[in-house]
Amino acid sequence: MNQNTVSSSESVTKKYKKRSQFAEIWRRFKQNKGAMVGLFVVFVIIFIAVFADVLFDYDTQVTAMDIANRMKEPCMEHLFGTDEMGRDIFIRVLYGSRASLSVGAMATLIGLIVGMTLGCIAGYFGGAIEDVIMRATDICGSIPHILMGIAIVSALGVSTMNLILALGFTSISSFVRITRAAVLTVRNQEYVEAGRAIGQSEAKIIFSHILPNCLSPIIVQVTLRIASAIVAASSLSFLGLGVKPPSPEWGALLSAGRTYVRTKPYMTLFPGLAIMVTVLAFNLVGDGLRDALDPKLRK
Amino acid sequence: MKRVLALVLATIMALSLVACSSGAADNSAATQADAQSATEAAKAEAPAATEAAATEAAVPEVEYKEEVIIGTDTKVNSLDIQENCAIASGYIYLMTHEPLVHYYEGEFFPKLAETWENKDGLEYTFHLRKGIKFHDGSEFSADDVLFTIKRAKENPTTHANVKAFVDTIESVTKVDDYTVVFKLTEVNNDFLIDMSKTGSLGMLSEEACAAAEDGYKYGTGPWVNSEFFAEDHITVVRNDDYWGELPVTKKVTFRLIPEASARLIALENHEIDVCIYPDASEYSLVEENPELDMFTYTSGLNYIFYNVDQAPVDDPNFRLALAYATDNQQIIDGALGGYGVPATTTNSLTAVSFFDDFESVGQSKYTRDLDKAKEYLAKSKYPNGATVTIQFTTGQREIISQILQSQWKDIGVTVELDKTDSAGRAAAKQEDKWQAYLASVAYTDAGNSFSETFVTDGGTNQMGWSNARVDELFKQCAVETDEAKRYEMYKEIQSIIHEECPAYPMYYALKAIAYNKKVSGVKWESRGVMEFAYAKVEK
Amino acid sequence: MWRYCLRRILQLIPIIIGVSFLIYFLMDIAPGDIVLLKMGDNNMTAEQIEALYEQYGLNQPLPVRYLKYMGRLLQGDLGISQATGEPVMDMFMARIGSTARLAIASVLVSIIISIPLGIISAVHDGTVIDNVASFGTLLGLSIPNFWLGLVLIIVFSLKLGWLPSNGDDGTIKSLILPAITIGTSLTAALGRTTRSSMLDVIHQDYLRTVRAKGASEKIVIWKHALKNAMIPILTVAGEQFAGVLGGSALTETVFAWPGTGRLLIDSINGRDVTTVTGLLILKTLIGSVIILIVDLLYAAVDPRVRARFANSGRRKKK
Amino acid sequence: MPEKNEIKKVLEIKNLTVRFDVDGEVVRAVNNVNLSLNAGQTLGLVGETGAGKTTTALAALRLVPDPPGIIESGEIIINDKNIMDLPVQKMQKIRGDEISMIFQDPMTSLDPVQTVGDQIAESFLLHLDISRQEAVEKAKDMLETVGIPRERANEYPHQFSGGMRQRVVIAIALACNPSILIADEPTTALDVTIQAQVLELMKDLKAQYNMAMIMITHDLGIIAEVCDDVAVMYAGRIVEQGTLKDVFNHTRHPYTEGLFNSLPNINCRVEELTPIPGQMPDPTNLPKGCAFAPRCRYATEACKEKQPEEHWISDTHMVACTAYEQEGFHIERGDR
Repeated sequence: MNQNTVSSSESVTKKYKKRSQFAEIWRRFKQNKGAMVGLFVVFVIIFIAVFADVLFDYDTQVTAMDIANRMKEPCMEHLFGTDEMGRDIFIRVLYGSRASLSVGAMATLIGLIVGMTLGCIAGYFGGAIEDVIMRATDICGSIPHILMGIAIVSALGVSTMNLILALGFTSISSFVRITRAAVLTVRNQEYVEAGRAIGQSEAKIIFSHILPNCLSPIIVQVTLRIASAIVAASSLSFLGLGVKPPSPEWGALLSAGRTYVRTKPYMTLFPGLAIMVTVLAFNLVGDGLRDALDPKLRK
Repeated sequence: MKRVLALVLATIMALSLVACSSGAADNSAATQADAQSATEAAKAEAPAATEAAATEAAVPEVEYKEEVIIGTDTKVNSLDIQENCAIASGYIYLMTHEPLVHYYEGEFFPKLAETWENKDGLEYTFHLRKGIKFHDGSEFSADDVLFTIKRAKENPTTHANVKAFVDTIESVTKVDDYTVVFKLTEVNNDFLIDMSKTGSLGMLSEEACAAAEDGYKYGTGPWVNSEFFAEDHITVVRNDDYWGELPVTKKVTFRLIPEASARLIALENHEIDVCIYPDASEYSLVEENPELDMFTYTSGLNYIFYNVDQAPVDDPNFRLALAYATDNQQIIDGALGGYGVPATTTNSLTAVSFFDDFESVGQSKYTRDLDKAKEYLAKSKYPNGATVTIQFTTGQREIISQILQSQWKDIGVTVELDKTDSAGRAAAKQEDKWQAYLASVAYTDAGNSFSETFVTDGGTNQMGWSNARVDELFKQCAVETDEAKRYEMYKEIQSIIHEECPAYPMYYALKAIAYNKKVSGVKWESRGVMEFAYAKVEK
Repeated sequence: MWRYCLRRILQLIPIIIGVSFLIYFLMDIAPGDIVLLKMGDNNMTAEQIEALYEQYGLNQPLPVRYLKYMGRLLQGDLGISQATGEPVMDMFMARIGSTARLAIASVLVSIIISIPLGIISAVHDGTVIDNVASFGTLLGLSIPNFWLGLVLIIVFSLKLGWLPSNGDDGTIKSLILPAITIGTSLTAALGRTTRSSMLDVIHQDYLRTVRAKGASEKIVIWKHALKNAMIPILTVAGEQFAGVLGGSALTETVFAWPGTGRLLIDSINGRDVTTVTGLLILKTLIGSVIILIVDLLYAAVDPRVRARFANSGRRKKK
Repeated sequence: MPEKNEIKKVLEIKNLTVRFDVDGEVVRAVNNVNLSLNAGQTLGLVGETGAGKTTTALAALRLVPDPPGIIESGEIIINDKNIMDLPVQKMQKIRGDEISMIFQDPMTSLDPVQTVGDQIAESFLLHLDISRQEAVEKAKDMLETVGIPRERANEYPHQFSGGMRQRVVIAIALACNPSILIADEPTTALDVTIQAQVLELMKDLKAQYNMAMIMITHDLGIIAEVCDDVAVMYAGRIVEQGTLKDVFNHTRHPYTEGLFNSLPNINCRVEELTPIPGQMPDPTNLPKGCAFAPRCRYATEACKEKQPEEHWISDTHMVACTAYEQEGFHIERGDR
């Protein structure tokens, strides 16, 4: 980059120093149209997920069967058609956002909490603890995630909670690695040294100095992980290891409709699209965040 | 209900007739042959078949492909015929191994035994065919029969069904190299049917099994095991030294294609010639395709098994309440796309002992009747309803269990769904931690065959149910020779089971095998045990 | 360099011990076991069951079984499958060819799609073209694999009749659909890496030098920039290759592909502990060796890495 | 240097204005710059970091990164061709062949994954119709020319020291014997001893190849050593321009004066350094009047209101300062 612009953007940053860091990130994020579309979609999906039970009644509209109306093609009454038990696919897909999102989010949360804690400990304390943690991470990371998921769900039994546990467990290793790497880069910065110098406790240093400064790669990882957990959940559903019926989780809908993929393609099309749109949206947001949080990648 | 049943049966018959038209020559020839003149029949069989083929295709000579490819859905784990009773493995065993007696649609035909005699139902003498060689070159003789039964009795991996049967054989003795005598522990009217099961009692070579660990893969059949790759394919090649009629085809490959949709596509795409079990939702695609045909048959009986030791399903009144809250037709429509026959009693549709006219004995059939269901519920230990956990393994049963959940809710019974895999189920059963389980059982046509589910500690008695009267009646049936008297006893058995409802009969699934119209020579069988030994595909 | 390789291989030992123990443990807590499965829905007497447990060596406690297993493993023996009686190594060898071919083809598909898109994205950073190209690489990731597989089969096998719908007949033709199915799900990561790595490189001074020489943009990007951006791309591609080698069970199921992924799933369902553990150990080994090879490939791409290797056997830190 | 009016102009920049659109804001990097360069002439371009020197040079090669850079207006004429109108392919033919550039940091200007020989040879391959082998041979010759043994052609940049690398960069730039060489602070990143060697080399090669050269630097010493003419840039504008003598001995612009004042004077060490107060204005928000006015001790209200115009003191000496509209204005640093 040419030196003029470098110096000018330096002065730009100087000028906007009074703006908060968040506003600056938001400003950069806003410029990424794809990310904005993604964010909008994510908000819509979260909205639907949160208010799903206000919009629809679980017992009468989501899970109640109506054999007389089974396998209806999409029409005005049933926008996405009905499934083999005569349940409205449109309502099930909308309600399914709750199951799918919560599976994705909970799994990621588990990975985040465990992974971040271990990563922090490994990165901050180093030494033998780090070796142990990183070796364990290598072990878990070296088994392909989907296989690990299959093994865990098979071992613990099919249930939504176990699905979340399995997906959460498999995402731990990436959080450990990312957190550790980020902690390593900030560990020896002056402000951390300063904290140590004035005798702050280790916990205080980690929580008030180190973590806030390595959040950005973690935040990006969270959004991407939610997306991949949703896809992974659908994969496990395909193998019969997904959520318990009659929950309308998207992977379960997709998997249930797969025998009708030729005769009733709409049964897989809509849940498939729901997964696709959601995963795309989360990925777009993740990519946008990555760019916005890491200005050195941008001009 | 009856009309539907009749209709379905008619369809099956028609379909199987059409399907068998080309193979009919073999059948009729075989039917004509009686036990005494089996050798002649075998000789006569071949010219009859060629004759039929000649008249069929008088002008252009029909050429056949060297290989027939069959797409299957179930992985066959082992070629050990005593270890496996699944239909999918039966297809292969039927081609490579032969039993002493052959059973087809209600009749017996000689196979490795040319003739046999029965004395007082307890002693059977088989006169073995001479000059027959196993695939490894060893000669078939009485020693091999003795070895086969001994192995089944002693090998720990022998399938429980096989073991249960061989345990009814008290002893096998060799009279000479080609004569053996079986002594039974008790009279068994179904003995010959059991003996005909290739899966269990195809003859193994003592020499081969002693020489190699996988010696069990050598049989005497027209086909020799060639390639075994469980997740991909199992190939058998023609046994050119076969004692009977040689197949036209040189090689048969069973390709495992687990996804039903993909399997049917492979058939439509001419990648395979026969597609085992297309999904019911895609039967219409087969019907619409002018190149394809389908053989449909009713398969095993699908039950809700109740663990009678576990609350709340320990109470017969509670189970009856559930029975009268269930609508079988809805299950068939919802989970099977209508391709099934509602079950009314706990027996095979085609069994001689079938009985479902419960009104005649002062009972009523299970039909959805919420008032009656609530009556029974009120009589039960759980008048305010309860929670029942339904355990199941496969995809289709996932829908069934949801339908049951929906139906039973109407009488205040809550259903928890417990999806598991077969290992999980095995563990639950072992630890007795389950309440209701969805499964199917396939019975033979023999009158006693459903006993294995209902006698105390029977092979498929998952329920832990035990009824002294039923045990007694089954025992009597096995020895009773008067057909009418036997039927009366079967009636009583089914009526007792109906009253107690330890297992609720839901439906007989209508299964299908789709195939290219160029395929001929398959022996379609109404229980689903198809024989592909003489399958051939026109070029 | 040999010392470096040796060191990396030695580092695998604790990982393999860990992996095998984890799997042994998981399979142990899984409900049911091979004996109960063999019994199926039938009843057996306690003696029969006991005999079976003894036959499979399952009557011993977990630590004993595990130590015995490890003892055999030390002698290079992966054991014999409890489900089929075949040596695990033989079962693996019979299937790895198909899996490896599929993995190579999938990563190739991923590379063919994502590297050009990633480059276009980077070159047009921040523009609509960037958005569209990034979107393109994300698309494959968002479509559940098995669904895409089924749709591809319907379109290309059934409707168009161009390609076989299933199985591995050893031809390229039979590879295409499964490779696309897996490959498209890999494009997101590879495209993203290509883009950011190219962005790092694209504003470097040396590209300006090349432009000042009078080179066209094509030369600047494809000859100079891409080669410099290659290391992270190689890393991700290598990881993806190792990953697909390790597990593409879903696609293998849809396409009836006779690979190791399906064997592994079947073995998990069949509670075949020896096979599951053996397969995962082999996968871990192969995956690590591939990543090691990729590391060594850096040297081929970047003379600076080469110099570092030549200078010392010290551990390379990225 | 004596005036030679008839000498051919190899480069002429007229009314060049370049801006950068960064994050929705406009950075005015180069404003209305006029420059011309005769064959064989060396022009020094002086100014602080961020004054627009490099952008001007890049514009001459049409290498201003776009986006975000936009050449708003202006003509650039190289050897009688207006390159602003040329299609991209034609422009690529000119780069490296007629006009070359040496960049500031030799550590980053070479492709780390290609041998230096290949990088020089690439220049030949791009502009001459010769085989690869010939190009490699010529590249080795070129290495010798810049004082590097030819055997080292197969080595990679990381095996060279900074000074050596800059020699390689010079070899690349001079490979096709361009008529114009732009050297953007070629010695800033080097050790002082190496600086002298590299400068010496450049001077020699310039004579040998008879090129015109623009030497971009903020080091007035280098200007004095190698340049015939000098242009002083401030905030994207040329504020003073003339022969070396004009600018050094007859300084007119307050900014130029400031530059000289901030240099330590070895002859008069008692004199205190007088740095220019303040900082260069934000290029996204240039003042309405003279950009230097806020820091200029001579500034009047008029300076802040009005863009300065060019005042020609002689045929060669130009100053852009409003103050000279007043009769008798002069800055402190008088003629020397």
